Amino acid sequence: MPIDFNITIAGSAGQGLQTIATVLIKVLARNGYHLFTSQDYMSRIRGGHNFTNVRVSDKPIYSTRVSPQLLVALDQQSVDVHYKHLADPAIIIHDSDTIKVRKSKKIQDIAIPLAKLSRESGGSVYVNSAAVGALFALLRLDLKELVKFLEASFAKKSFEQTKGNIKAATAGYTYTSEKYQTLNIHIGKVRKKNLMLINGAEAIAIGLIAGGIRFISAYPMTPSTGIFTYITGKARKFGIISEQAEDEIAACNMVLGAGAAGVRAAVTTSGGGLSLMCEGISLAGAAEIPIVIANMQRPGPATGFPTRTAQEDLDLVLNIGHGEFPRFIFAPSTAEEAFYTSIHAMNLAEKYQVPVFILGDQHLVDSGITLDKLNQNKVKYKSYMVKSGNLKKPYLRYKDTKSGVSPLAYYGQDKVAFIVDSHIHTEDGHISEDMVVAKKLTEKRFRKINGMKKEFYGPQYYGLKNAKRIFVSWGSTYGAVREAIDTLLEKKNSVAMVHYNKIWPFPVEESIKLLKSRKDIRVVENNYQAQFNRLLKREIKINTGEPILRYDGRPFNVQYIIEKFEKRQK
Amino acid sequence: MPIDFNITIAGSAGQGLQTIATVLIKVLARNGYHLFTSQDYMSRIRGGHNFTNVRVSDKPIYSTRVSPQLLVALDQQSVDVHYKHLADPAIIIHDSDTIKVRKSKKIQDIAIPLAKLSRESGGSVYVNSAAVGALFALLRLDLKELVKFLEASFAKKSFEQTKGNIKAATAGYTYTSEKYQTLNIHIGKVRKKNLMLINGAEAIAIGLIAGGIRFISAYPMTPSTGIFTYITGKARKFGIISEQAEDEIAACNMVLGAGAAGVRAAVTTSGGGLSLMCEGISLAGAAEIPIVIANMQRPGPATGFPTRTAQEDLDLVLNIGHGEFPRFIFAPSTAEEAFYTSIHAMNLAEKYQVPVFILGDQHLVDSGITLDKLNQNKVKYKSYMVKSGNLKKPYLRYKDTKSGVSPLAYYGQDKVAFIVDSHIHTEDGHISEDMVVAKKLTEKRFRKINGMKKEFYGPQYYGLKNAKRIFVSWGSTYGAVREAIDTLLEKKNSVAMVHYNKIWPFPVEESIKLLKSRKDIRVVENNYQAQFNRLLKREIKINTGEPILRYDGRPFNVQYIIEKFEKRQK
Amino acid sequence: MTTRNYFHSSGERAWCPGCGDYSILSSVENALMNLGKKPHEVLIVSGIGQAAKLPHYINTNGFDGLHGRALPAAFGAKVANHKLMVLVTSGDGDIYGEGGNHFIHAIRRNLDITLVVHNNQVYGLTKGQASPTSDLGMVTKTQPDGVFTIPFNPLQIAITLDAAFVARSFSKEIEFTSKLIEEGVNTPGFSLIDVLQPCVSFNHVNTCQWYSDRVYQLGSSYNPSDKSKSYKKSSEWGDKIPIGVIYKNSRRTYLDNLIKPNDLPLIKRKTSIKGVESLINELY
Amino acid sequence: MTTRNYFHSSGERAWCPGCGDYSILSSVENALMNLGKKPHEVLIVSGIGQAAKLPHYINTNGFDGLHGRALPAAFGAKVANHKLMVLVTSGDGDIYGEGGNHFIHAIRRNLDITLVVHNNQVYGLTKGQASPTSDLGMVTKTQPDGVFTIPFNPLQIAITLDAAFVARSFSKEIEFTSKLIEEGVNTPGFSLIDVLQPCVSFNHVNTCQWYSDRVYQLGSSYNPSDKSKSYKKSSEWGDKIPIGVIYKNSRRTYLDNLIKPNDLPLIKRKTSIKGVESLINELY
Ligand SMILES: Cc1ncc(C[n+]2csc(CCOP(=O)(O)OP(=O)(O)O)c2C)c(N)n1
Ligand SMILES: Cc1ncc(C[n+]2csc(CCOP(=O)(O)OP(=O)(O)O)c2C)c(N)n1
Ligand code: SF4
Ligand code: SF4
Ligand SMILES: [Mg+2]
Ligand SMILES: [Mg+2]
Repeated sequence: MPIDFNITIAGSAGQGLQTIATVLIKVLARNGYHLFTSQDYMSRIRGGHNFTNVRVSDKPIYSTRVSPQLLVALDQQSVDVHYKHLADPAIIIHDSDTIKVRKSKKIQDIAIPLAKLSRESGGSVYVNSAAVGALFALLRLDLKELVKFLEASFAKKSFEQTKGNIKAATAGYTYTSEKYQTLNIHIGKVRKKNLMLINGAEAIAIGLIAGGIRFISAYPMTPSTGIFTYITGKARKFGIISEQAEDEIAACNMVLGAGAAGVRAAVTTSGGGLSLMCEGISLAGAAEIPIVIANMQRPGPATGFPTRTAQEDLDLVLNIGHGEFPRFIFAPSTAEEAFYTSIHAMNLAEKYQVPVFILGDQHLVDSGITLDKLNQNKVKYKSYMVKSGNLKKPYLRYKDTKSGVSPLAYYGQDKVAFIVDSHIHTEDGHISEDMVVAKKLTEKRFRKINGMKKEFYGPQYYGLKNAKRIFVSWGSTYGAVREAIDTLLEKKNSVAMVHYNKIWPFPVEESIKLLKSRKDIRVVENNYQAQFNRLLKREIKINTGEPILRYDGRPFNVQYIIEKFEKRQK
Repeated sequence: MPIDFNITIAGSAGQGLQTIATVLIKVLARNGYHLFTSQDYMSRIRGGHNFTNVRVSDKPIYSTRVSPQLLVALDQQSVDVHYKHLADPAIIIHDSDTIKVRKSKKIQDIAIPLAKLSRESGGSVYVNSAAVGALFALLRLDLKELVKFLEASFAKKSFEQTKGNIKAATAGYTYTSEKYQTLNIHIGKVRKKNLMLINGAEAIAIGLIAGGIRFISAYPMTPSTGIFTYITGKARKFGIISEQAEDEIAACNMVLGAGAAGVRAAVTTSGGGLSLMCEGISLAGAAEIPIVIANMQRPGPATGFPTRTAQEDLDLVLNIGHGEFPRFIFAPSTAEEAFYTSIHAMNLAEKYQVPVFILGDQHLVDSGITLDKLNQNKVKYKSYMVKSGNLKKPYLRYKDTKSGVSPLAYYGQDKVAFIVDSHIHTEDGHISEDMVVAKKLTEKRFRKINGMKKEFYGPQYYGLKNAKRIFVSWGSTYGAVREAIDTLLEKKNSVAMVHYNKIWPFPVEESIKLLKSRKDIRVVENNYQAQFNRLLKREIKINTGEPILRYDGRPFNVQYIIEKFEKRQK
Repeated sequence: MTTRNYFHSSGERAWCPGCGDYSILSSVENALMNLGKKPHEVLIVSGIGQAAKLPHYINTNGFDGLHGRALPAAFGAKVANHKLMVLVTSGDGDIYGEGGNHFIHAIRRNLDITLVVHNNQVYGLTKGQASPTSDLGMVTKTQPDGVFTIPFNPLQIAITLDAAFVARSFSKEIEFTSKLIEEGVNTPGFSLIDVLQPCVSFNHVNTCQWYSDRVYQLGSSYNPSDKSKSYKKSSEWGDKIPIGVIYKNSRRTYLDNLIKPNDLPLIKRKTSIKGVESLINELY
Repeated sequence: MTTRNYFHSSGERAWCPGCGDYSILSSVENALMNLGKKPHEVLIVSGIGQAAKLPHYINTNGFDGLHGRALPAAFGAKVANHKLMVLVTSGDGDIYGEGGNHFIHAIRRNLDITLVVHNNQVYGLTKGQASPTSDLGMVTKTQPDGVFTIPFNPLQIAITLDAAFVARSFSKEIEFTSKLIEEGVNTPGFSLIDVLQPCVSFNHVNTCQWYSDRVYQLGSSYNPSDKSKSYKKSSEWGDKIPIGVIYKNSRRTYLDNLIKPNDLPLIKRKTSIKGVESLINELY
């Protein structure tokens, strides 16, 4: 029987949910379980209600499910919020003294004196460790692995703390395995295999590093900060310089300065920060400076929902920056793809000397998937700068070439000096007021589009060949749509999906091939205005059905899509 | 015979071209001539090459022509640059000592010792006045009117200066009328009538004042500064406060603060400054604060061509601001319309509590037209705030109404306190993390679109009914396209134009009515990407022919359009 | 303290238990009561951050705008309705980092508003990155080698820019902070009150204890109107940190130049149709 | 002065005759010659404005970016290639107005770059609006009642923020300005040279004569390393305006914390595939 087990770990911020989730995830992945993990948290540091979802399977999975079979509830609120969503049957692990669970036939109530066990282990802060011990006992996971992990992850903390955590975990484990000896909720057996677990933030960060990033600047903004923090943590080791800027305008212009000087550089941000980079991105267009902008979307406008997910900035990245210039936009579907896309983005920014957007979102950034490996040979770092010693003189920074791309050198290369400029300029970068110069310059820049269009990347077809109904999706909705297709196919529906990772330049011909003749197309996206749907109609002039939208800050899931689909069937 | 006389006044910055043009224009308008004036200047304060064009007619005119019949050349460069464009026959007024004119059959060379006359009048700085004297003599205009004007306009300068200017003007007049007694280039007679001359900057500024502006903030940026300067100059008198901000972000947020507090307020800017307001505009969307953004376009990206014209920011204003929210976009065709649009913009921003864009450009701002009058009764100031004493309690700043529009009060009105907020919020403006609240809030905001669509404004049809060929245009290209239609109609072509002043919400039904059945549509616009063409295709799914584009920083003119048109005919 | 503070609003606060923000909120509430204001007469403007949530937790008018942009918004609102008492409450990252340019130029303008900065020397809401006021050496996830950019001294900058009123407080000293806010509000022109505020979740260097051990109140012998002494005093940091009014002056405020005391606020003014007609007539 | 200055570039300058910018350009050319630099070893970064056109009129590397954003761009370029000598030349509006936040934070970082501000106390290119340094009372089209916002004193702010080198000059004093630029370049860390510059077209208050009548060179008895004296000296404005090195210190520069003298510049560094492999392995 295929494994599909869904665990929710819930509590308030500051209760240590993250530790429980991390150890559970690590151990499961190391044992060969495929996982999909996702996060739901509030814009606060303590209190409120947060939860992590860990879905477990024996084959690769791509999305979250709404009904957990197991709930670890660290406070009463967690029981109250999730109770009605629980699967039948389901289990709740909770503190026996402080949390009450309403009796129900479908619920198996695992009440453990977590607080007591914590106190007995040296303090009140080990409740989460006691809970993870209980969880391991119930899932028949190895206590030794748990202890090993706790040892490693608390290595930098005091001995006291490490000891307390291990003691509480062991106590939770022992108590639970004794009391619930007979309860069998073994999640199923998989072939033992070491899988890696990666989330979108790590994937983009490692991808940017593999893509040769030398300088990064950012201003903290949820949900993009994780990418910046990751690279900063590795900066020394990789000879990267990372600078937290005073604001996003500085971050963007620092990166442009670095890019003009000849190194690969990127900024990370989210909506509001992206808005502040609008002028800087226009400068990248004018001065033809390579730059990668990793924009991780959250719902807007303005402050919106700081810790939630959305796909609302598509129209903005398509059009950001006053004036006209070409750009690339990629929207990775999964963490795996985000890794390759990020390397690709670094290469393309330099190859075409244009801004390249990596358009992710909170759902992508905070969701983890298990993988066998990441292959650096799939998308390789490649330099597109003039080789030292090869600079033709006089060097024209904005040489009007057939491809529209001018040879790219760094300041002082081969003893040559040149200027990078933001005006209408001549080929050597100096200000011009000439109308012919202006016309030619614009045409040169846009000639790059010919090459850019060929940097092929999707769209991807999945599902029944010649399916009657097509779902069109882009970016991080991939997983939910893909699994909805699987489910619908099982129910004998004639469906398939066309998924976009490369958004701009729009893959017109490929889209026409895949979509033009289709009668029943429904675009799925995380926004109100159906922005991609609108783009699709503009670019290939097709009729689409009522789009399937979600704009409440939450990611799609299979159930949501199928409900909307079935509603329309009637 | 209809009058159509075209004068170019050229020289370098700092030579006083503006004075010549202004007096000429004023006197002609006061005598009942219809004018169209336009400016071509460089991004520098002294030197370079600038010129003003004054086209004279006996009926309303809307655009400039490229071939002047009369050139006032204040330096050699002016002769060199304009020589090949001169009409046949044409006249050049210039200094006899310093400027050489190549002999030609078509050119009548009016060489006047301008510098000498200036020196004899008290100094070397009166050359421009000597030239305008010469010009008045040739055109058989009244010296008395010239003197009167000079007296008035130098009123604030020293007596010395005023005297010198008048003396030089008189000398130029006398010298020329004596020497060129027989030359008759009388421009034609019109019925004497006092016409006003207004340019786009004045029109928008006066419109905003008539629309009840109380606060304006801006950061200087060509070509928008004239609007800001105008209002600032009148601020005291009208009880307005005007503040030059430290940057555009501050300007925008100051206006939002003022808007939230209950006064009508606007910012003026151009491309780069608009980019910096991206986040602020998103805040206007989130917090539903009325704001008018007058963005005067110039070619980009980045610094681009600071003093030239373009229509490149359409895509940006359509999509500016992260997240999703409704907005209005108006692109006035002429200075006359700009006046009414600006009043309308002020009203609508308050009525719907959304950002309203007035999208002009350098061509609109710097071009003058003659009019009989401006009628304040045509678009009236109207308040949409809750009347004092009428506030229903509890007051909900974001009340979820049928129309999507919540009652608008000012802070403290009827002793009520409330909060204006940038997050997803409840009806009373407080932060929420609830998904249902988010969904409802977005839907409420977008419900406004229903009302907004009905605020009807164009498109406008001009030309042959049921014409075979349709030109589609928007904003300041109106004049050139309209006169191109006139010319083509004279040549018996079956043509008409559909012109857009209201861009967003897009007038879908009206457009379908006017355009859907047309086979031959060509969009005319001042950009490379044919942005409006793209929008049109997205909104009403029609096929359009190759657009007629110009992206060299210069405005369209009749000749340019007809050439492109005829090229395609073949 | 009065018995019932009608500025107090019920409801949850999304702050950590033990956060210094609670005390600052109390100080603001008290100050408003002591000033004899009514909720509708007061506007509190903020940016984004933990501190910036304050307007949601108090019963006054509020404007919770963009990160870093509280000061220009406050400017617009105050100018629109100068009868409002305008307070800005926001964080160190918000005001000195993202909003640094507005901080400078707002002081130069000297509009009559009062700025209360919750200075926890860290970016709280985004999880503990260094802020402009973080001490040298503080290690965070984005400053793994420790902060090596020299800390921003807001008091010294404000004094240099001739702010009308410059003070420092410590959140734990609720009454003292209230009094400073009252005095700031009562001083015409731009008032800055930088309040040291423990962030129990992310600032493990400048803890409540750390501040308590160091702060001392400026005595009555200290004269805040001598600019060069104030400048010197404001540089004290380390073993001893002065709190109290550090600098005071009485230069013309922004609106002194534009509005007479009895003038109608902008929100009550109307444009005359005749006036517009005169503008049109100038074009002939 | 050397006979042929190979930094000198021919071609038209879009500046008004008589503008102080010409002299500043000469000073920069001379300084670079005297420093023994080659054109390709130098990068000049600017924003937008009359002053900011300078990189187009000199034979070095250039980056002419956005209004107000020269400092962050210079930061990025210098960090990317610390072997470049990086100079920023821009206007008072650019650096202290639009770019004010970067000015503050760039000084705090103390990266080894030299900033030359063409301070004409006005927005030149946009036709004469007041800038942050305009004197009180100056009447312009956007300040018809005269400037009433207190002028920004860049020197005093830079001193307060502990800039490594703070100087003022007057454009007419070409040699003197050159020397200051040289000294600024030779001082490790962030150097500011604020150069008073007549704008003949728009600043009719602070004319060349006005400056000439007032500036005086600081004598050798003046000690620029006493911060409080420097602070006081920098406040002098009016009848007497000091020019010369006003303040100097020698704190650690930004890159001292990150790069050893013999380290490869970022532009020469490569990422190892093995290194990336190790990151991937951490995920198991
Ligand atoms: C333009 C923009 N950039 C970044 C953010 C993310 N952000 C929210 S709060 C914050 C820092 C807040 O720090 P501070 O002002 O010191 O407040 P605290 O949370 O410490 O009280 C940041 C960076 C944002 N909301 N908007
Ligand atoms: C974002 C942006 N805002 C405004 C402008 C318009 N602008 C160009 S130069 C300038 C002022 C320049 O003043 P300053 O820096 O003092 O230089 P100066 O011309 O006086 O040398 C302004 C406001 C711009 N180019 N970009
Ligand atoms: S993170 Fe720090 S500043 Fe924010 S609420 Fe918690 S303790 Fe207060
Ligand atoms: S306007 Fe002023 S600053 Fe600009 S070039 Fe002319 S004199 Fe120089
Ligand atoms: Mg803080
Ligand atoms: Mg200047």
